[in-house]
Amino acid sequence: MSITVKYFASLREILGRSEDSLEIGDGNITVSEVWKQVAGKQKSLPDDVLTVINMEYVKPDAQVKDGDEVAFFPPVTGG
Amino acid sequence: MSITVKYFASLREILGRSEDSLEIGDGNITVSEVWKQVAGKQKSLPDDVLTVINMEYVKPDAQVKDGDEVAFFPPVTGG
Amino acid sequence: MMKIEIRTEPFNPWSEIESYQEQMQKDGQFGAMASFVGSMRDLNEEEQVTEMQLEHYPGMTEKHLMDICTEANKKWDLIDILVMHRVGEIRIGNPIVLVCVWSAHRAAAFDACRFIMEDLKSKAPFWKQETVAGGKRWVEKNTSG
Amino acid sequence: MMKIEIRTEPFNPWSEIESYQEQMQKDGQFGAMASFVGSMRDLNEEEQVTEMQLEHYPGMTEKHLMDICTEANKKWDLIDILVMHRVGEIRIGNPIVLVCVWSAHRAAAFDACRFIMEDLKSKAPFWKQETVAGGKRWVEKNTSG
Repeated sequence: MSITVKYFASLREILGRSEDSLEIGDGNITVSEVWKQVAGKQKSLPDDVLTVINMEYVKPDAQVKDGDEVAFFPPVTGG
Repeated sequence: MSITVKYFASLREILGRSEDSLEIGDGNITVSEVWKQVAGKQKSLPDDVLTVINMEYVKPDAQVKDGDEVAFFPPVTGG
Repeated sequence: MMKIEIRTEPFNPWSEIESYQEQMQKDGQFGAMASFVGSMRDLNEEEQVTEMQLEHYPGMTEKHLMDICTEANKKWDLIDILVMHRVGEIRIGNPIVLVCVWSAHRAAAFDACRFIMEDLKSKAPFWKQETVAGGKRWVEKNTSG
Repeated sequence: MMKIEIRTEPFNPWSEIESYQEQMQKDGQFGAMASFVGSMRDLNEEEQVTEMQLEHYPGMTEKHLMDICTEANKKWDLIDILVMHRVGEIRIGNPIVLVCVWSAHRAAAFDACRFIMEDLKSKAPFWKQETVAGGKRWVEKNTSG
């Protein structure tokens, strides 16, 4: 399955890119497992990183489906 | 002593005037006694009438002094 | 800082806020501005209202509003307050009251704006007389907010 | 009813409210309007700030703000809501956010305006990067209101 992964703000700077397109063979993958794929296998998801699927907040153990847009970002600071 | 007494809104209409100037012989008079003077001796101060001396809210038993401006009015409805 | 004003003619709350804020010259200091505008509705107590007269106690109104703004300034860390209130003949849709509070952070502006409005509604000496189909009637009581 | 808008250029909150209210054509229906404007301060965490970049997640921002306004409309009896938020390069004193709520009575407007602001601050996907003497830094966290 193929998914898009987006990064914002400081996380985008740390990773050095704003987006990844991933092809994942295994159809069973959670958001936190996507994080390990993009951040390096040994890095687990930091507690303060917010996790989103298709523009809705989700828990890190939420399942990702084919075609989903996943996003990771730091605490929001708008307003 | 001489005092000014003002009435507003529905109270002004009921009394048919907006102001009285009173000369009071006895120097010891409360706001509710002023009311009896202006509204007729037998009429006691209605519970919902607000009482003011010199533009500050006071209790009906507050003492009035020479030169004071006393005011009576119904519940306020501004804003 | 604060400004209290009683107006006998219609006013535009947005241009009043804008010009007051300009003369404050505090750009960069305030991070928050909370405001409230109360306007005349065409309906009250399930009756059509066509017109309204707003009476006040000149002198006491200004004094009372000044006192309440001074109290708000003590309770919260505020930068400025603007309060305007109409008296006289009000037409449907006309702004009646404007309360606007500037502060560095939002909680103070929100809290103080509401505090001033609630006090104004319950204690400031204004009275509304509405014109309805059956004639004129005094509004008897403000509902609590 | 509601309108959500993300702006890339400076905006004047007062003329935005005024023109939005005009096209609503609800004069006489709303008795209350509560608004909040957040502006850029020149000081944050005791450091002089000279400039700010505001980043957002296009699409999710609008969706999230729409969801929160829909929730506010369910919780309170509202007439209309206007939310505007800047992104891009912000200068000192520039308005960043505007939340404006119209209702028949004041409690709903006050409550909903604050509810939307608190949600926006804690959940809407915007991020501030400030320029201070030492360079650029990401604002790490919003304080709770």
